[in-house]
Amino acid sequence: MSVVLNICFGMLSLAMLISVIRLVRGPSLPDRVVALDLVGVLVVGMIILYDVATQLAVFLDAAIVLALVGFAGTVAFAKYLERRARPD
Amino acid sequence: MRRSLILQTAARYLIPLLFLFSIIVLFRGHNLPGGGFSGGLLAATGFSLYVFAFDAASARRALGVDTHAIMGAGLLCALLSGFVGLLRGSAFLTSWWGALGGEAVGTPILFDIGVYLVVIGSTLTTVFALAEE
Amino acid sequence: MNALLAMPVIIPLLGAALSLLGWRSRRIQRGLGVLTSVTLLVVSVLLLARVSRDGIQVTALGSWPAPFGIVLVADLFSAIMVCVASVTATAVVFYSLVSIDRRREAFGYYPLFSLLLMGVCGAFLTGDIFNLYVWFEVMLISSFVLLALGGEKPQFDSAIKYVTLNLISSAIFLAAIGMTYGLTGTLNMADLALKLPLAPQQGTVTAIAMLYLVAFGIKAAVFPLFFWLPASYHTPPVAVSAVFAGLLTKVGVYALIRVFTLLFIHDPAITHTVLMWIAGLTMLTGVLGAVAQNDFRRILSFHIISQIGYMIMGLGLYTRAALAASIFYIVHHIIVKTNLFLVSGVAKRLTGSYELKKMGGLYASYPWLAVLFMIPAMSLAGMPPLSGFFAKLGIISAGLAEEQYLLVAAAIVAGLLTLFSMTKIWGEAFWKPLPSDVEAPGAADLVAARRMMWPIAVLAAITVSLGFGAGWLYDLSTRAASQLIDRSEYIRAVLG
Amino acid sequence: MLTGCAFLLLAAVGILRMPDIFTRMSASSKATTLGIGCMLIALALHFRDVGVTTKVLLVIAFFFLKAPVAAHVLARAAYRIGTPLWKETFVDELREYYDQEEYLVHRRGGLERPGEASPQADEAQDTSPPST
Amino acid sequence: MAHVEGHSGGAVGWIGWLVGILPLSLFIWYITMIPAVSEGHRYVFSAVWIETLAFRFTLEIDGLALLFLILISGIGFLIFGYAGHYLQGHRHLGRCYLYLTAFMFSMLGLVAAGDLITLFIFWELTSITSYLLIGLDHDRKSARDAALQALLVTGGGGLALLVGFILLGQVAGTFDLGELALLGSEVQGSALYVPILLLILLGAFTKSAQVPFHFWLPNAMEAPTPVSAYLHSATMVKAGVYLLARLSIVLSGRDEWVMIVTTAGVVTMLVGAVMAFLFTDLKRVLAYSTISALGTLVFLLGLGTPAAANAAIVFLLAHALYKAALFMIAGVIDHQTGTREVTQLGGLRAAMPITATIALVAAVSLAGFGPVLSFIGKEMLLEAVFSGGRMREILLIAALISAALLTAVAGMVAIRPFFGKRRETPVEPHEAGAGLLAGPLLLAFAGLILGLMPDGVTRGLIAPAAASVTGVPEELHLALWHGVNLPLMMSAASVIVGVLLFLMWEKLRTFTVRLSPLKPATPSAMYAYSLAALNSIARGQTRILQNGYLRVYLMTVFATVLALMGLLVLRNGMPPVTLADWSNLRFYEVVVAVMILAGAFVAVRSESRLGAVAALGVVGYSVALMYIIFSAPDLAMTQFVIETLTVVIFVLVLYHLPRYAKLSSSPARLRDAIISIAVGVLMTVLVLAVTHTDVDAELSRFYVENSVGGGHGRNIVNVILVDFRALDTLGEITVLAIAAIGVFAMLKLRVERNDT
Amino acid sequence: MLWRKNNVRIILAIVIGTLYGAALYMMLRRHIVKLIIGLALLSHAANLLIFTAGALGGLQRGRPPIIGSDGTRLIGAHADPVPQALILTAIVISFGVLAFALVLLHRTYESVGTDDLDQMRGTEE
Amino acid sequence: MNATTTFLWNLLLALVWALAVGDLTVGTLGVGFLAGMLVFFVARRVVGSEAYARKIGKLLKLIAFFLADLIKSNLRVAHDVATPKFSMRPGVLAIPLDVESDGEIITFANFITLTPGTLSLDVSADRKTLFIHSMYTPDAEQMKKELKEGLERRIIEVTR
Ligand code: NA
Ligand code: NA
Repeated sequence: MSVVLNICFGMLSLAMLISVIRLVRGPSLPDRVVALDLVGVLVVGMIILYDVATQLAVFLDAAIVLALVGFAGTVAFAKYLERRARPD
Repeated sequence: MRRSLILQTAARYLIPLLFLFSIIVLFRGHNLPGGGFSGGLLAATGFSLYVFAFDAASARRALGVDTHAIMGAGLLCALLSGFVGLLRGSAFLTSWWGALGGEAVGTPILFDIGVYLVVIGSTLTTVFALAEE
Repeated sequence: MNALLAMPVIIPLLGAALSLLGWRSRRIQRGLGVLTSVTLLVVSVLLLARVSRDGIQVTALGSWPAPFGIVLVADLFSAIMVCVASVTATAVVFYSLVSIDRRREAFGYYPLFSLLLMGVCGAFLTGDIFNLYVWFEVMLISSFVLLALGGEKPQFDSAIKYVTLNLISSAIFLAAIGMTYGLTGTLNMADLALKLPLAPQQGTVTAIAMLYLVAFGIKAAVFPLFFWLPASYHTPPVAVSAVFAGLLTKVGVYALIRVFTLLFIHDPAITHTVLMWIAGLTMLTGVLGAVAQNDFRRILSFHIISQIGYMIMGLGLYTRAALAASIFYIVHHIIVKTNLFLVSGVAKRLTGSYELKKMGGLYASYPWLAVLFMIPAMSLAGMPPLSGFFAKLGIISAGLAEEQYLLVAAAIVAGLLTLFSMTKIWGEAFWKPLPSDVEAPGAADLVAARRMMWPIAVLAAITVSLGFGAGWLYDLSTRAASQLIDRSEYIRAVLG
Repeated sequence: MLTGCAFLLLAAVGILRMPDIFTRMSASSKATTLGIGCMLIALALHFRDVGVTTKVLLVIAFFFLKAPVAAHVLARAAYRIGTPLWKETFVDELREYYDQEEYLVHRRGGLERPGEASPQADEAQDTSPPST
Repeated sequence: MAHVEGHSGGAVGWIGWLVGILPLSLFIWYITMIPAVSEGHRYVFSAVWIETLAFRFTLEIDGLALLFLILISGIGFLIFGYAGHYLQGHRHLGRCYLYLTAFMFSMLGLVAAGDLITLFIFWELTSITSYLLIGLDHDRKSARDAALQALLVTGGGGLALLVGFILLGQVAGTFDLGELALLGSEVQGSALYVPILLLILLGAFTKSAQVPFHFWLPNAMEAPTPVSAYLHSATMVKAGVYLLARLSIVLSGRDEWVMIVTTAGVVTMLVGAVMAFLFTDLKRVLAYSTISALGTLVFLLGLGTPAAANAAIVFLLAHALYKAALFMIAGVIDHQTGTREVTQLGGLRAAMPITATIALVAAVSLAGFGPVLSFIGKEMLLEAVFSGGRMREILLIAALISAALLTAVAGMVAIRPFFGKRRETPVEPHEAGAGLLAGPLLLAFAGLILGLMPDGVTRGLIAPAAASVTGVPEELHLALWHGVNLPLMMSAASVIVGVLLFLMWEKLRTFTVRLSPLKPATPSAMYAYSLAALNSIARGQTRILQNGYLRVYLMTVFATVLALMGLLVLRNGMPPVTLADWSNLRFYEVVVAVMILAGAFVAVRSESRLGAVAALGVVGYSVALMYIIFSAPDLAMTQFVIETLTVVIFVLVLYHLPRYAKLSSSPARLRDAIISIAVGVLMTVLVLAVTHTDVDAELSRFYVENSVGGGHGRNIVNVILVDFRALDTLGEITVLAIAAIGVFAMLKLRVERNDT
Repeated sequence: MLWRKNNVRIILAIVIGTLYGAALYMMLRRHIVKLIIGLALLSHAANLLIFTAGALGGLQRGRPPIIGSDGTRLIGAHADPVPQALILTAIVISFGVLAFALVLLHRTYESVGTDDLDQMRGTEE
Repeated sequence: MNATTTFLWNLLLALVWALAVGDLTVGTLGVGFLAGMLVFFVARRVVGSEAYARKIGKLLKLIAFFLADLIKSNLRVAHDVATPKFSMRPGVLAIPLDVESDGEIITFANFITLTPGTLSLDVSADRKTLFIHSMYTPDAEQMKKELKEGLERRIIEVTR
């Protein structure tokens, strides 16, 4: 079990680092936002893994909250971009 | 500018869900992770979504109550929960617990509701005002 | 249980909460603003009487005993501070009724004012170090808002500095709290007093003490951390300046005194020596700053700093007499400094400016205003028999008794320069004829100015009576200082 | 669980490797949904608890609702501000619509306004506010 | 020139005499005290003012005090009456009386004080009231400047005096003058004697215009003449002399006293006399002659012998009488002719015969040669010097020179304007009314009468006063005629020289012109320099400290932190920091840490603001993940939402803000980086130091135990928030509410205004 | 056992130090937006500091301070709830303050018309 | 939304509540019901009138179809991401819409987005056209047809 978990942790960690690369690289803002969004999801994944690793379900709630709200950040960014696009 | 129909429609479903969850988080907070803060923030996030999907004016309409009043009510709730202790002859904020339908109900819950309301009120005041810029 | 003790926190919050519910009515806001501060005044006087009569008062909120719950503690020092705060606040509220414009009133001036008071009173009363942080934040954020409220360029400009530096202060404070808890496992100040000496590394304790020193030093506006104050205090409406000038920095001073009498007295050779150096430099740099200014309120702002030096001097000396003098000084200063700012507001009404160059003629045309300026100004300059004289007398006596001649010399020089800059204002704004290009005030301004002078008169009367009644206040301050020096009474009252 | 993680990793690699924002989003939005979905189901199976299962179902439902919406909103915005499509994109039917129906100012191709940097740089998306 | 719009003799002018009832009554009251006081009785009033500072407000009337009280109230009465006529029609006449009254009471209090602090209080009050009086014609800049100068000089001295008093009180253990009088040897034996002496002398010398602090007094002639007559000749300037007289019993005796006080007095006496001789403005001339007289008094007190003390008292009384008279005469001349320039005056005798007579009598007193009290004073002075030990030749010569010069001055003041050729004056002169002349008349003739019949006043006032100074009651006999003796001959010689000088005056005066290159070295110029220097230092300091650069402020704050910590490290050494093994670390924890760091790195380095915000989001999410890993689900949950909302608000705001521009130079970046790294290292070390040892988690245990039972909740963090530490939470939601009000107000208040 | 010594406190201490440094560096820049990003980083740093320094028994993995639903006491090592409560308060406070500061910056930029903090010296000249 | 639907929704919410809270008692259900009512009270302006959750069978079929599609296309992307060369042929397409209601449109659009390779970009103002971005578009018209006849048809079956 712990081997499986460790592999999972490993994969998610790798995914996180990759996302950070995208965050660093950009080039455009939407790229960074996608990276942020993905980090949020990966964090949810991490928490789920951690739940299993610790045999505690209490952390799940935090993951749910993140899942629920993480979306708002992305939408906010999108709105920002659209306001910029407004013909002026 | 034309707003996204897809987002608007999704918001209609998502917001009640967020709101429901916020209340869950609020009331469960005493025993499990959560509480007035996270609950209030969740609810506020929900309404912020509404602002993005539609606009601040319709979000205000949808809320129906002045955000300042929500804050005021929240502060009053928190204060009231404190007064209960005073009125019962103990120190300010001394808790008092009773039972209601098998559930333990006490002034700290009222306090938490106060927190919840203030958080919603203040966050929304901020977000609405900013969105109206 | 001691309900009275929580009232200085509850009353302003209640007032503000009700104001929020009545957000749209200006009349409700004004009424609640006045009601709040007047009630607070009554409560704080009762509290002071109670503490004076029955000794240190403690209430454990939520009935959770210290050190587990938060306690509010009123020793004489705290009670005095709350009392003075509410006196000035009441004066300023009445002044605000006339001087604050409708727009600001409509956007929450009064509830913000009440909440500022709440933060100030909470900071004075709390017996818990983290709770102190919370009250600091309440006070700060309301001051941020009051500072920026309805402002234009200069106000925002200065608010940035004010906000940033104060947030830095809060961040340092917060870090210090985290470390304090990490080192002792407690947050209750009385408990900390017992546990800090037990911490295995006293060197680290001193390092944390220094963090507190810097954090509170910023709030108290001591050298070399005072920048935010002269950058900002002259920009908001004068009622706001006045209450800032009177109260805010003094909360920092209060915190310094509290922390360096109750918690960090393990190595005074370094902590209190540093405090003395700071005190001397603060006095001098502050007053020199004032000398360089040509604006009514800027002069006053720099004087705040200089005067803070005197208060810190008492703390640095760390004797009963010195602390008593510090407390006396604080009380005197709060009243006087607030009042001077209020006077500047009237002067502005009548001449249309705060710039000394553009002012004049007040002495010839408004003798009562001249009197009302002279009293606090001369008191600030330490002229007998006003309160400032006895404040200076006490602090200098204490300094001489401790043979800190350099510090006394600094105090003397600062005193003379204070006199110099007060007379500068007098000479320019009052004696000098009104420049010919300045218009005479309109009828509405005259009426407003007359009404604004009432609270000023009350504060001036207090200044005079604090001079003639200096014995009474010194008595009280000395008892308060005794409680600070002999910590056992405080600790016993809190921990039982 | 492993599958879920694999999908998530896939999403990450996707956003790293894909050539333009739209393809990146395509890659990430569904992989994440699927990945989290798998993980959540694994979690529910692991705990076998009513509460946890309910929550899991709730979150899955929510994810299926929000993930595509988020992707859509961002893609729409990205498109509207003129984020460049991959050079091999062969057809763009939306552009014609925008040009005709919504008079949206396009900044794609040679239509940049003076003073604005090339769309390759971040600046095309992150410009100063219009000076009004 | 003051006012001049009024006419003397009008009905309103008499109001002054009405107000004068107050000083007159006091005068009479004090007169009634003479018998008892001369018998050695003391009138004492004492009340506790500040218990804890051992400060009692004490008034004590002995011989010395009574002499001054009588002078102050008596001359006060005459001045009050005179001022009513002189300042008739002045717009601030009411205020003038108010200040004069206030001044009089301060002065009365000063001399009646029986305690150092009480004395100091009144001392400072005389400075303030004098400030207001000098600035009575405040529309003139010169008047304002003169008032300020007087205040600063005397106020600065006053502060030194305060320190001296406090030290004296601490050395002696009492502030009470009566008790102090008995503690002279203790005080003089103290290591602090010299500082005490210097500080007190600084106070006394500034107040009594001793060189080099004398310059304020001539400038103070900006004040209306009644004020000058009262404050700057008869009373206030005598306060320093009074103080020396009062404290000589405590302080005199040691060489330092004799050296310093005598020297200062002699120099002042000479400088005053020379300057009086060289000036042409009547008031200035009188002012310098006053300085000279004050020097004389100081030098007598410096001698410290009983004979000198006696001489001082007599001289003091005499001087007060004739100098006030002369000032008032100068005022009358000014008032009636429109000028006080000696060179413009002449032959007024015909138009103003009474004035001329009075002036002549007063001038005789000034010259100190004739049947006047000042003659007796001068004789006693020469006696005292003669019988004194050290330096007596020098002192004698100095005294004679100044006497000669003052004789010449007397001629200038009283002879020149009234005799000789009639000169044109701005106003056609005619005799002044009784209201203006009553005062000088009484004073001038008082000097004459007392000179002729000195016994009463000697017994009643002079002897008791001298006894207060020396501490020993002594029989004292004053007489005009002691026979032809050495002092008399010297006196006569000085008068002859004086007459010669008076005759050569015009020629000698050109000497002044030649002195003008020395002007920058005068104390007055020094005052101006130091004021200018002060201003430029102040401005320079403020420019450096309050430079307006926020980042400099921030840097200073952190530099202060680092400096304080460096101080500690120097003193206490490094805190114990063990870099223990890393074995317990999980790799994903490192990854999360790296995520935080990477996020922070991107946030710092990002060229795009929103990129930085996104990076901030990554930091926030990763921190929350850290919270999860280390068992803080509540924190993580809140952090997630907060982070999201922060991003939302950032995005909403950033829309309105400009994008990054490179503003800092590379050296600035490097410097900032160094400070930042230093602070980072400091925080790391502190965290490691704090976590070096385990600490008993008493609080945590209590919360765990009472959470369910007392708090009815299983989530301990939440129970802490809403119950154990609910007050924190109450404050916290208040913060939120305030912030929201603030945001709302900042955004809406402007919008509204733009609309209207 | 000295839990705190052989724990992750070191890596967290480094993270904290870096965050403080990064925050300060940002605040020392001249651009107003960097200032606020610095403030945000500062708040993270302070929170993590309390979290690390305040964990009296050392940082605990998988031991949240929540009592099981059966009401049994929390036995054995568990995370210290006190710093958590403190941070929770601090987080929310800094959120409010940050929101305010952001809007303040916005309004300042609008009325002063520059993004360069060095240009904002009007009140001190 | 009519009263019955509201009531059913409310009951569902109460159930969710009780489950989420963690124990199923009359008490929690009651509180949950109240909470649900509160939600509806607050959200009534938000939700608007819609019809929900009928034709469960059709729904399940739709889900099955969708899941299959989801996995299938995910694998395809995975292959593309994991291998060095891209086999993509992206394009932005306009799809005429038959679905009408908000619910239908969003379901369709979301399903399209969730299917790898495609991404909904926008709906035209007249709600007649959906614009999508497609990564694998060998033939644009073929693609449009597949989507309309696969997904859209099934959605309409469920909703009408
Ligand atoms: Na402050
Ligand atoms: Na202040």
